[in-house]
Amino acid sequence: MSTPRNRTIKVDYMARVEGEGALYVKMKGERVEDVQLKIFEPPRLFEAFLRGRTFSEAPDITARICGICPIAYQMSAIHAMERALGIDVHPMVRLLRRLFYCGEWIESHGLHVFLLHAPDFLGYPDAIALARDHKETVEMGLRLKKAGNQIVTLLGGREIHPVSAAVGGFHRVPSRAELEPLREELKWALDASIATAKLVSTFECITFEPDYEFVALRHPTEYPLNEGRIVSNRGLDISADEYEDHFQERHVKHSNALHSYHRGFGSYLVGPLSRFNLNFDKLPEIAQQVARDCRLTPPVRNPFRSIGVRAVELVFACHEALRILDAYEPPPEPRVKVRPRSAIGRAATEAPRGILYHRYELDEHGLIVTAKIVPPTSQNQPRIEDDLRELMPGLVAESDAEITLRAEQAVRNYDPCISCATHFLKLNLDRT
Amino acid sequence: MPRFFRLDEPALDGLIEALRQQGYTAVGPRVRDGAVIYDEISSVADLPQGWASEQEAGKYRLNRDPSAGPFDYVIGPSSWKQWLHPPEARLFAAERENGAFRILPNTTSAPRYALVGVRACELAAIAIQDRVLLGDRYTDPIYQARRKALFVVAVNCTRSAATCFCASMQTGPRAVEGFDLALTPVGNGRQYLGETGTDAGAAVAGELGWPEAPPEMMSEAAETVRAAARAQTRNVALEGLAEALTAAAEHPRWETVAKRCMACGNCTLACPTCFCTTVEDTSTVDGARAERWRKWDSCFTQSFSYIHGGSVRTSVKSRYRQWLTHKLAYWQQQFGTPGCVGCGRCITWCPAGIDLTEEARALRA
Amino acid sequence: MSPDDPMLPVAYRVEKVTKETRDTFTLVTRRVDRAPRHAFEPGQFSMLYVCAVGELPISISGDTADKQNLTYTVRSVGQVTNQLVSLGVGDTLGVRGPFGVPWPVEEARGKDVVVVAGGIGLAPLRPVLYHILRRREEYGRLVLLYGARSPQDQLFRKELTQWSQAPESRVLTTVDYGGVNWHGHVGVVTTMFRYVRLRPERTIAMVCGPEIMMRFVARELETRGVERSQIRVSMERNMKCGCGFCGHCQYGPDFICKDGPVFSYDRIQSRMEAYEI
Amino acid sequence: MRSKSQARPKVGVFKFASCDGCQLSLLDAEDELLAVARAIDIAYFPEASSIMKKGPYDIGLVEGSVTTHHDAERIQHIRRQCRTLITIGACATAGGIQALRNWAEVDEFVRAVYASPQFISTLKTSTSIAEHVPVDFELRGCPISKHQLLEVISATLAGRKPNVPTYSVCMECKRRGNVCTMVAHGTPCLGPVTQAGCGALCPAYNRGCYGCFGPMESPNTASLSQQFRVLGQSSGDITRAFRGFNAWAWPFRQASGEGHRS
Ligand SMILES: Cc1cc2nc3c(=O)[nH]c(=O)nc-3n(C[C@H](O)[C@H](O)[C@H](O)COP(=O)(O)OP(=O)(O)OC[C@H]3O[C@@H](n4cnc5c(N)ncnc54)[C@H](O)[C@@H]3O)c2cc1C
Ligand code: SF4
Ligand code: SF4
Ligand code: SF4
Repeated sequence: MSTPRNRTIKVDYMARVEGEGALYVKMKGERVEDVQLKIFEPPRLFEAFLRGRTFSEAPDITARICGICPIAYQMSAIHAMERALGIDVHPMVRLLRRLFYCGEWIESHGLHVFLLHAPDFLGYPDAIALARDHKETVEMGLRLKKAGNQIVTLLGGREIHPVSAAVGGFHRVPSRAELEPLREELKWALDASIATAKLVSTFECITFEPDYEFVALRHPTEYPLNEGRIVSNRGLDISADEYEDHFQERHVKHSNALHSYHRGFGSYLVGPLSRFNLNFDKLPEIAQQVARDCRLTPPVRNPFRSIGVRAVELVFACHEALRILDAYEPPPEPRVKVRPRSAIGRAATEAPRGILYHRYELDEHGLIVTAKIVPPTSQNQPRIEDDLRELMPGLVAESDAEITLRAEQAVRNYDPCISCATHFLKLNLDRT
Repeated sequence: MPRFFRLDEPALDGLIEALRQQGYTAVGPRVRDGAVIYDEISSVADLPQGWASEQEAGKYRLNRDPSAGPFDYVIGPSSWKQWLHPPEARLFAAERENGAFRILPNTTSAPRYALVGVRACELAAIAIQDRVLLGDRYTDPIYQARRKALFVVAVNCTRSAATCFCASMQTGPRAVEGFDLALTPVGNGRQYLGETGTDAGAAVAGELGWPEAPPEMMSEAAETVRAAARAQTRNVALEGLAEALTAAAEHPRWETVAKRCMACGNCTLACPTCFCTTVEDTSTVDGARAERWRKWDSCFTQSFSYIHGGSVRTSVKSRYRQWLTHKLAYWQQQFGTPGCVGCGRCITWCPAGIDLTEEARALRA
Repeated sequence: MSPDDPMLPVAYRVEKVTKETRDTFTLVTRRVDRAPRHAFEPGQFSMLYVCAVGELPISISGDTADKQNLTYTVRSVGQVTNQLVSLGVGDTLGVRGPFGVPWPVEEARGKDVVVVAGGIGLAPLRPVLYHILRRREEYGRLVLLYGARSPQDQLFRKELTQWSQAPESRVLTTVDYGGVNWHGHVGVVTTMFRYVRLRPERTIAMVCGPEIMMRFVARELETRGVERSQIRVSMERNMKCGCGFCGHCQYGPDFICKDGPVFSYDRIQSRMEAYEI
Repeated sequence: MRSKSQARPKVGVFKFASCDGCQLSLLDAEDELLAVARAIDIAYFPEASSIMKKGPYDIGLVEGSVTTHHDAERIQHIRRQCRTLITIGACATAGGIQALRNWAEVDEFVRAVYASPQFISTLKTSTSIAEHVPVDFELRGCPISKHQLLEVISATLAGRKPNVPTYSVCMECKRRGNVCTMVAHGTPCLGPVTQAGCGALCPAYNRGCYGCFGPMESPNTASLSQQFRVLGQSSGDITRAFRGFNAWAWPFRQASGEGHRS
């Protein structure tokens, strides 16, 4: 079935993504007529019911948007609230938050690289099948993922929806001695991340290099996690406060998630590739070296190589976590006192999947008047559709099964979290 | 015959050090999360010097008090039962072997604890648990092993909290038995009168070469402890109590208190004499190994009285009745003493602020 | 730890399984290590452990004269009993005990014995019947009143016939629902008393069944002139240890595991009349 | 314990409105995952595998709440496909945080979030699975505890009733040796009326429990609300406290209303 013709291919359920969605591609010969990343994950209406809740509840409530990256939500919510309430936290609290975030990155990237994405490259339906032939690889992945979870659990009590992060600091901060047991495992994890990068760099990738606008945070001295200006390779350089002046959400009929566009530019890309390309210089030497060894040098444009970039970020996160273990001293108080006031606060942080923006308007009692949340997957959604639009013509000679597989893989390159965007992915390939 | 010594703070440090040298894990009061709890200590510096607690029904606050010596805090939420009758203990493991299974008993030896700062009411509580767990017919090996390996440094109380009523229960504030050594803070809590209770205690005292106590120190100590007793505001009238409560099974007061009681179980778990446990069986996913765990339980839970067909005590009223009647009446028949030592923990640590002394009084009316 | 840890089960192997009714099975078990079986008296119970599933109090239903085996009759009502009755010959279970106060077979010597059982309650009483029938001349009259839900739910049917043929013995059975082929009595067990003439002053009664049935039987016995102290009942409560540590089986001032399960009615009469004790 | 060798139970994992956290708990059991996959046949688990075997299933694990017409139908179908249906997490067992819409005008909610509300089709309420079909076992929590999930799996395989107690968080809190935040700090805590299972996490981290395991077996919310008032909480505070991740669970729903009255 290699001759171009009008045909319809349907894949009802896309697996190994977080949430529920569908993909619809309509082709006429070589021409792609329509691509829709349909998100039919039922809407949960967080921004609506956040109204009337107190500022201090936002981190725990918004965490429930996503079980994969709850810390990202907690962090963005906390930073936005702290901006609104004019709070500065102790440098050690800041450090601890970075450590917390590193834990989530390690867990989330470990999950995606080994359990969700690698099976695509190696031709398995899942990591469990993969484990039958490559037991050590999967075991390494699980242990790496667990190392991230150990950080999160230690700081926050549990892997998912941890309970310690708070506006103003933490409910409870650990002593140095409590953190110490993490060290050995993180040392192992650092080595394992390097091995991971080398391993995934051997995966075969098709050649595909769209002309992306990369958007990520950039911080003067650090690889971005919690803070930074929002920059792009097309010259964007703004603070989080200006985010809504430059980015716009559109509501399209086929999706329960809002689509974001860069005003005047169109679709853009957030996430590991963007962070890596825009902040390569801020990676620790060891991560840069690993990247070079794996022939990953900025700009990396091939989204199928994002698996390698995630592995490099794993190296960074393990290295950063180890650095924090050395530098940490418990702050004098776990958190500073917070006084409510009427104000607006905005913040963006780097979730594993990219920029996560929150804005809150508070009344004088600290109750939320309006809330706005823009998760990374909403931002990437138009870009995913564009990727498919650009990828499909080159695949027209392939079988339906092959096209479907590639299309699915192209979506998985984004590690889309539909729970965030709202959730589940389904592919309907319609060629007429 | 008990012998009496004079100790200062360095001598106390020396005592803790000596016990550690002898291979004991020293456990004593220290401040954590806004309360004085019991945990491992390594020196006097770990003790809650400068802290005093304020306690009321459902309320505890640990406040700075520069005049407070290391033992002026009055008991907090944790009790020694945590160390002797642990909250969770594995009873045994079992391994599958071609269809059959093999029981693997615990092999680790019991920890050796030196408890520092045991109050008179708590000594009474330990003696009560001894009767339950080392009782006539059966002995609990987990408790027994820990109990045997124990060294007890009692400290007589020189302050009482508003929730204390040991005087009326005749269990304190002065420790009379069940300790190896007993200390009474004197001279504003910076000096101690030491008293030996056992040969082991006397041996340690001898080894450390403590000087004999002058007689005026002994009378000062006796007086401060008596003052602590006089300062107690709560009491339970023991006379005829067991009979009165047994007869009060249908008293309307149970309904009243059941409106406030949340059946959360805090009082029973905070209580130093409550001994009830449940067991849980666990197994690995592949079914190759199983374990049986024992955990603190409470007569306030629904499952506690479950038999096939449903729980016997479904109403909170009947559960509260079980607790209070067991403590103050049935216990007497079971073990020859009340099950309550007057430490006041169930009053302070009840999140609804229910006061057992008040309930007992109302039930007699 | 200690070799005489009362919480450690001893492995027994299932030697024989007999289906008594659709949900009740008798398991004959023997010590895996071939050491002598645990000694027991009629009315005592064991804690039976099914590996990885749980542990339960189950009365010993076998004969004290059987020096090799411990026999249990189990009605499947829930998770652990389900697993227990599905054990097959050769499977292992854990046994602790025996625990508890036995039936007063010594005290009953020379007296008339009235045994009243409801449902599975016959199992803990079977050792009493064995005991008496083996020493028939040492006891007075023997009456067994047995109530079951239906004819199919009657336990030990063959033995019921044997027992009824023993000298000076009467066995009366009744069911709640008879069905068309049933020609025996229908009704609660207390209605059977009108068919037996008691000599109350020389009678001792042993009663085991659902609590409500025991309450009515005890009252009935009392109205027929049997002294409270001569009425014994076997109580049931949740049990986790069998040796008075877990506290679950408390029944007023008594621990059913060590002060019972067999109680003299005069001791617990007021508690049996009260609610949620 | 499995005495006779039997086929591995076929398990399906299904998702409704939720954050994915509860099903992720299975993947977060890193040490046990491969053993679990050996012991059960993971036949349908889209988040983790492209293999999607058709039903019927021996066990269905359902995450998420019912919020759309389509989902209300889908759960009927899933129920028919699953011999044992186990719901996991606060969304599935109580409607989740998204059940806060149940107090509001949903159309207004949708308008607040979406520019083109006509594209959105949703029910007025977010409800638990048990409000739609019979459920065999509920595992509480927002998220569930992975230890409890593993216990449910191991217990089911062993033929044991899972050790999932229904008593209060306080039981675990005291066993863990936490200092009661309510008594010692005056911090309101839902622990006394919340079901155990998390290991008394929040009090261990110096904050009050926010009730993510839902109501315990006999929740006396009136008494707790009274205590909250003693601690200086306003009726709005009390309403918010009960209107969390298990807001629509009946005892909490009721208690959150009481907050208004006082
Ligand atoms: C002294 C004594 C002797 C008994 N003798 C027999 C006997 O010979 N034959 C027989 O079939 N049954 C007997 N029983 C009753 C038997 O123990 C219960 O039927 C059994 O515990 C039900 O457990 P399950 O797991 O099957 O039921 P579920 O209803 O599933 O019970 C769940 C759990 O609750 C606990 N539980 C439930 N009922 C009881 C109970 N009555 N006592 C203690 N714990 C309980 C157990 O831990 C049990 O595993 C006796 C009970 C007692 C107290
Ligand atoms: S009061 Fe309750 S928990 Fe305490 S010992 Fe008595 S029965 Fe057990
Ligand atoms: S902190 Fe909360 S959960 Fe813990 S004992 Fe107190 S009331 Fe209970
Ligand atoms: S303490 Fe309460 S809110 Fe916190 S994790 Fe446990 S159940 Fe959830």
